[in-house]
Amino acid sequence: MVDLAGQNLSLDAAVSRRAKRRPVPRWVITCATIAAFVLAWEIFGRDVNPVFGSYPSAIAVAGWELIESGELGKALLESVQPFVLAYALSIVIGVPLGLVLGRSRVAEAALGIFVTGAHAMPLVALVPLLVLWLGLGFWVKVAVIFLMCVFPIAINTWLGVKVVSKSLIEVGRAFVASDFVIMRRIVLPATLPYIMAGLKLAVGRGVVAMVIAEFFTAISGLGGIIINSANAFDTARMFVPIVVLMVLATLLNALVGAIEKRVAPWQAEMAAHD
Amino acid sequence: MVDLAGQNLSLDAAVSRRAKRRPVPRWVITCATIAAFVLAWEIFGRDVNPVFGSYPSAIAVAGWELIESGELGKALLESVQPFVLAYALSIVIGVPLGLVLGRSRVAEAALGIFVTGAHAMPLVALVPLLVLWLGLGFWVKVAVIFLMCVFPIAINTWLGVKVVSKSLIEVGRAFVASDFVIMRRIVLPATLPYIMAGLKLAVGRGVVAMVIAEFFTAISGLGGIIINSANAFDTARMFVPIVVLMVLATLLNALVGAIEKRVAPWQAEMAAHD
Amino acid sequence: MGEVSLVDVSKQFTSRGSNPHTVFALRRVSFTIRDGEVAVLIGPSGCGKTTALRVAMGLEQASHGHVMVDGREVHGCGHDRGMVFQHAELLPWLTALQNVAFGLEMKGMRGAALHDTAMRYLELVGLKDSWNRRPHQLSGGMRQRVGIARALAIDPKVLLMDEPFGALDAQTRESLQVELLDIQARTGKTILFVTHDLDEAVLLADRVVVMRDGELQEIVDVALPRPRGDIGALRSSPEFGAIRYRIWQALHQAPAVVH
Amino acid sequence: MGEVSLVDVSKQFTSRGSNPHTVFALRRVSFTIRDGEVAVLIGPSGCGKTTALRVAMGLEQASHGHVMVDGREVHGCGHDRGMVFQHAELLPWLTALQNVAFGLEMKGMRGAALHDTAMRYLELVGLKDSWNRRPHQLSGGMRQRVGIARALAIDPKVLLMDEPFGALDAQTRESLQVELLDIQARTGKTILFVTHDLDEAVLLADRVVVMRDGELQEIVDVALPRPRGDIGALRSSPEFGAIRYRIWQALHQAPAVVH
Amino acid sequence: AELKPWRHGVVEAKSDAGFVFMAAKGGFAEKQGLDLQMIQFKGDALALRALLAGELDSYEGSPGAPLIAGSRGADVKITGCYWPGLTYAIYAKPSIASAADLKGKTMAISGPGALPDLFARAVLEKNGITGKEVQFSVLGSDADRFKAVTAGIVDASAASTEYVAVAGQYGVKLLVHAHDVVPEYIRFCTYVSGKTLAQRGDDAARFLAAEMTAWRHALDNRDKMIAVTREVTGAKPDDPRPGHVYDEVKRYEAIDPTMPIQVEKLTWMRDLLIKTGNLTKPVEVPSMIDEKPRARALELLGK
Ligand SMILES: Nc1ncnc2c1ncn2[C@@H]1O[C@H](COP(=O)(O)OP(=O)(O)OP(=O)(O)O)[C@@H](O)[C@H]1O
Ligand SMILES: Nc1ncnc2c1ncn2[C@@H]1O[C@H](COP(=O)(O)OP(=O)(O)OP(=O)(O)O)[C@@H](O)[C@H]1O
Ligand SMILES: [Mg+2]
Ligand SMILES: [Mg+2]
Repeated sequence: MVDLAGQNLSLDAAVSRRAKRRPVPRWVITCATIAAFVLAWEIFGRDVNPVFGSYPSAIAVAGWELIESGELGKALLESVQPFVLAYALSIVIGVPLGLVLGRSRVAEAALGIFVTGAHAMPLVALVPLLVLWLGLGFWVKVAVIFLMCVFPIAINTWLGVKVVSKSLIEVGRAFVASDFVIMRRIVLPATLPYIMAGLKLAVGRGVVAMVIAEFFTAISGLGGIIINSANAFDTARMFVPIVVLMVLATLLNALVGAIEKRVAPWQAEMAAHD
Repeated sequence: MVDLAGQNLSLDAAVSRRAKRRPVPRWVITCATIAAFVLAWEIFGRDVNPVFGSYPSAIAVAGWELIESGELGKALLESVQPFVLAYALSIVIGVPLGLVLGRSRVAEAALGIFVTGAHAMPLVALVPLLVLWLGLGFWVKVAVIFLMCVFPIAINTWLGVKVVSKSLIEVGRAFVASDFVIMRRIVLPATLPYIMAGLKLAVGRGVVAMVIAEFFTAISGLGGIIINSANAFDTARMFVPIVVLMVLATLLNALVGAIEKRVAPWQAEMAAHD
Repeated sequence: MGEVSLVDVSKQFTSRGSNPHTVFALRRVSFTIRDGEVAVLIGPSGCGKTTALRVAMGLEQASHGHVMVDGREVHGCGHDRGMVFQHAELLPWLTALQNVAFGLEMKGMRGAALHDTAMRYLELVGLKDSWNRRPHQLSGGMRQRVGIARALAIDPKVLLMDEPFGALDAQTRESLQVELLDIQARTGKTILFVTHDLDEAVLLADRVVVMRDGELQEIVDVALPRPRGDIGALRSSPEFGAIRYRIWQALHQAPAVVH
Repeated sequence: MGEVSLVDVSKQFTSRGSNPHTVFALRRVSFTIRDGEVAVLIGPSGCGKTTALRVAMGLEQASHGHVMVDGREVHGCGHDRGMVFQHAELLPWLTALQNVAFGLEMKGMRGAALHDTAMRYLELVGLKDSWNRRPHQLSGGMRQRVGIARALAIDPKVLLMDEPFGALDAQTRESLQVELLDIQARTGKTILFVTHDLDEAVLLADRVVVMRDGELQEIVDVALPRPRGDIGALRSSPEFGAIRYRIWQALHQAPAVVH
Repeated sequence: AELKPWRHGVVEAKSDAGFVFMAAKGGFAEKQGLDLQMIQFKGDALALRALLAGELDSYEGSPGAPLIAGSRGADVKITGCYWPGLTYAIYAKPSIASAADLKGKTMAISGPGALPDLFARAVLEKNGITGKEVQFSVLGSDADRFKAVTAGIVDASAASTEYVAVAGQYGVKLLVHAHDVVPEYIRFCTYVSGKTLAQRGDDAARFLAAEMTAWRHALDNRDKMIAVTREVTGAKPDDPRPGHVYDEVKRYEAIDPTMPIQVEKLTWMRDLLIKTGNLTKPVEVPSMIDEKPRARALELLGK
C-alpha cells in the first residue's frame, strides 16, 4: 500500500528537476526597469526642445547644484512640514468620516452628497477664498493639502465600509457589541485594505496639492523652485523638485505599505499569492 | 409544546407595537440637508466679502442668465466632450493596468513604481510639455483629464486585486482556468467594489482636471467662465460653473453607483445593511 | 430564567433583481424551549433551521410573528443568548485566543481574567496550542471549535448552536458532547441545538423539533434520564434506539400539510 | 487511468510576523490510490486531511516530496482531478447554476450542452429549484451540494472530496452516497474522500487511510463486495461492524511514532 | 478669397479687451485676408510656451519672458510693441503712505519674472528696497491680486490701472503709477517665432497691419472699444473699468498703433531682469528683434 520502494529511485531526479529556479528578486526587476527608463529618457530627452523637456544627466547636474546651495534642503523642509500635518489631519478626519458615512444611513443621506461634491471642487479656483480666511503662510498650504487628501481617504473608506460582509457585522451584533465597538473592532479592520488604498491615493494627491499650494499662495518650497525655474526656462532645474516629489511619494507609499503589513499582517497572508 | 394559545392575546399588541416606524426615506434627508446648507449659505454668504464669496440666490440669478444666453450650454458641451472621452479611456486602460499590476509579480515590480510616481506628478507643471505634443485643442484636455483619472482607477484596482481572497483564486486554479480566465471571471468580479471606488474617485478628479486643463491651456469651457467671471469681479457668476461641476460629479457618481448595482447586484445583497 | 419562544414566526426572503422571487424559509413556526431545556432542531438541508436560530438570536427580524425570552418580546441580540454559527464566523484578523476573548470583552471582561477565561475555553475545545493562529491557519474543524469556545466562554443563559460539531471527528465530537452535557447540567443552560446526526440529537435533547420545508413537523420527546450516564451503554440501549427511530420516522414522513 | 500517489510528502506552514512558528501539517506521507479505487481519508480534526487533498490536487506545493498521477510527477491542477472543497468555495457572484457551469466552461463546454449538463447535476444534488439563487441565499447544506455538483459535472478521472456530505441531513446524505457509488461504479473514477463518519467510510471505501498528527497511521482494507447492494442490510452486517471497529481502533490508537 | 488662419495668444480678457480683441471682433483681420483666432491664456508665460510649441502663430505680452527664453535659445522674435507705455500701478492698503513703506511688507504677483513681479521690483529698486526685503506671493491674475489687496491679504500689489476707477470703492489706494516711476517699461509687445516668420512672413505682416488698423480704430471710437470689451468679458453695463482704461490709454498715449520697437527700452528691460536675477545668461536685444514684418505692415497700410 504504502508502496514507496518502487518510487524512491525517481525521487531524487524529481526533486532536482523541480529545483525551483529561484525567481528573480523584485528589487532587481524594479532597478532594471528604472535604469531602462532613465536611459531611454537620456537618449530621447535630448531631442525634446529644451524649453519643454530635459534629460536625466542635466537634471542630475541641476539637482546637485540645488543640493550644494542648500536650496533644495530648505525647500524640502518648507514643503514637507505642511504636508505631514495636513496628511495626518486627513487621516484623522477622513477615516472616521468615511466610517460614519458607510455605517450610518442618515449620515450617508445627509452628508454623502457633500463629500462627493466637495471632492469634485476645483480647488484651484477657490484658493483665493482660502487665502482670504487663512492668510498666506503655513495654514493655507495645510488647508489646500488637507482638502485634496481627505476626500480620497473618506470616500474609499466609505465605499469600503459599504461592502463589509454582513456576516462579520453579525458576529458583533451577536455578542451585543455597541455600534461604536462594531465600528472599531469589526468594520475598521475589515475596511483596512480600502483605507490603505485611500491613504496611498492621498499620498499622490497630497504631494500634488503641496505644489499647487506653493504655486498659488506664497512662493516657497519645492513648488517655488518649480515655478521659478519654469519662469526662468530652466527646465532641468524645474525637473529636480518634480523628481524629488515623485521619489518622496514612492517612499511614502512604501511606508504606508510597511505600516499596513505591521498593523494588518493577516491581510497579506490571506490574500492570493501564487 | 406548540403553546400558542396563551400568547395569541399579546400577539396583536406586539405586532402593532413594533409597527415599524417606517424610517424617513433617504432622499428626504438628502433634500433637507441640501436645503439647510443652501439656506445657511444664503444667510451667511451675504456677510462674506462679495469679491470672494457669493450666495445661492445671486448664483441662481447669474446661472439663469448664463443659461439664457446659451453660454453655459456651450461651455458645458466644450468641457464635457473631452471629459467623457478621457474618463472612458481611463477606465479602459486603468482597470486592465491595475489588474495586471495586482496579479503579475513581474509587472508589479517593473511598473508599480512608475504608476505610484506618476500619480504624484504635479501635472500643472507639465502642461506645457503636453501642449508641445498635443497642441492646444481637444486632445491636450483629454490628456490632462486622462492622466488625472487613470491613476486612481489603476491604483485602486491594483490594491483591490492584491487582497482578493486566495480561496477564490484557488477555485479557478482547481478547475484549470487560464490566468486570463482567472483574471476575467474571478479577480475582476472580486475586485469590482475597489474598481467602482476608483471610478468614483476618478469622477471627482476628472472634473477638477477638466477645469485645470481649461485654466492652463487655452481658456475655454466652464473653466473659462470661471476665469472670466473672476476677472470681472462677478463672483456669483464664477460660482455657477463650480456648482454645475459639482452637480455633474454627483450625478456621475450616482450613475456609476447605479451601473454597479446592475452589473454586480450580489454586492449590495451580500454587504451589511442594518 | 431562559425560556425562549418563537411565536407564529414566518420569515420570507425576497430577492430583487432581474429574476425576483420569494423564498419562505419559515412558515408560522411556533415553539417554546423551556428554561434549562435542551432542544434539538433537526430537518433536511434548507428546511429553515439556521433561519429559526437566527430569528431566535435576533440577527434576523421575523417577517411575521415574534420572539419571546422569559415571556418578554425581544428585538435584537442580548447577552442572555449566545450563538455558535454554522460556519464558525471567526473574525479573520484575530487569533484563536482573541476571537474567544472578543465575546468576553463585549461582556466587559478585561485583563488577566479575560486572558485566562479565553484560554480555558480554548483548552476545553482542545486548541490551547493553537491559540496564536489566525482563522486561515486553522483547519475547518479547528475553526468550528474556536466558534464553540467563543460562545461558551460568555456563559449565556441560552445557547443557540448551529451544527456546532458538524465538522469534527467522532472522538473530538464525543468529548465535546460530554462537555456540553456537563456544562448544561452544572449551569442549567437552555440550549437550542441544530444537528443532522440522530444519535447526537437523542443523546443531547430533552425534545427534538423536527422541521420540514420551513414548517414545524413534529416535536419528539426524549424521555431519557439525566444525567445520561455511560454514553456507550446508553447508545446501545433499546430506549435510545426507539427514540432514534421515532425521529427517523418523523423525518421521513410526508409533509404534514400540503400547500 | 487515474492512479494518484503522494510520495514522501511533507508540508510545513511557517507563519512570519511577531510570533513566528512552524506547523507540520504533513510529515513524510506516502500512499497510492490505485486507478478506480475509492480511498477514504479519516483522522482527527487538524491532522492534515485537507492539506493532503490540496497537495494531491496541486493547490498546495509540497515542502518536500511530490505527487504522481499515473506514474508521472505533476505540478499544479489538471482536468484529470476535480475537487470538492471543505467549505464549498462557491463564487459569490454566480448563481447555483452558474457555479456548476463554471467548471464545465473551463473544460470548454458551451451553449445548450453547458446549461443542460449543469442543470442535470444540480438536479442530482436536489437543487434544481434553487438554480437561480446566489450562494448567500443558500443554506449551508445547499452550498455544499452545489460544490459537489460542480465537481461531479466536470467528470474528472480523479475526485478529491473534502467532507462533501458533512453538512447534510441523513436522508440527503444517503441518497448522495448512493449516487456517488453509482457514478463510481459506472465510470470507474478514482476517489479520495475525507469524512469523519465511520459508517460513511466503510460504506464508500476500498481502503481507509487513517491519519494522525500529519502522519499516516494505518491503512485499513475494506473487504466488502462491490456493488454494495442493499445498504441497510450491509450496515447491520457483522462484516461492516468489524471493519468499522478496526477503523475505530486505528483512530483511537496511540500515535505510531513518538516525536 | 480663402481666409488664412492666424492663431494669436493673449492673456485672459480684462477691461482692455476692447483694444486687444478689436482686430478680431472689428473685422480688421478679415480685411487682411486672415481668419484671426484669439486664444486666451491664464498668463503670458503659458502663451509663450504655446508659441514655442508651434500651437500659436503669435502672441502678445510682457517682454520679460521672451527675453529670458531667448537667452536660453528659444526661437522667438519681437515684431513690435503696441503698448509701450505701462498702464500699470501699485495698489496698496490705505495704511501704506509711500513706496518706501513697502519694505518688509507683502506683495502679490502673478508669477516670478512676469510683469507685475518685474514692475514691483523696479519700483522697489527706485526706492532703494531690494527684492529680498519684501515677501512676494503668487495670487493669480490682476483681478485676483487686486482682490487680495482689498481683502487685506497682502499689503500691496501691482495691477493694471483699470482698477483705479474702482479702487476707492474697494478701500484701496493707488500708491504708484508706472508712468511716474518707470517710463521705460514696455507693457505689451507682439511676438512671432522665427520659424513662422520664415515660412509665413507675409501673413505675419498682414496680421500686424490688421492689428494696427484695429488699434487706430479703437483709439478713435471710445464706444466701440467699450462695446467690444463688454462682448468679450461679459462685463456689466455699469462697470466703469472699460471706459477708464480707454481714458487712461488716451491720456498717457499708452498705445502706439505703429508698434515702435524701442531698443533702448528693451535693453533697460533686460538690465532690469539681470538686476532682479531673472536673467542669468546675457542676451543681445537686437538679436531678438525682427523689424521686417512691421516695416512691411506699415508699407501695406501706407499705400
Ligand atoms: N438571505 C437569504 N436570501 C434568500 N434565501 C435565503 C436566505 N437565507 C436562507 N434562505 C433560504 O431559506 C431556506 C432555509 O435556509 P436555512 O439556512 O435556514 O436552512 P437550514 O435548515 O439551516 O439548512 P442547512 O441544514 O443546509 O444548513 C433555504 O431555502 C435558503 O435557500
Ligand atoms: N495556511 C496555513 N497556515 C498555517 N497552518 C495551517 C494552514 N493550513 C493548515 N494549517 C495547519 O495544518 C494542520 C492541518 O490542517 P488541515 O486543514 O489539513 O486539517 P484537517 O485534517 O483537514 O482538519 P479538519 O478535519 O478540522 O478539517 C492544522 O494544524 C492547521 O492548523
Ligand atoms: Mg443551516
Ligand atoms: Mg479539513
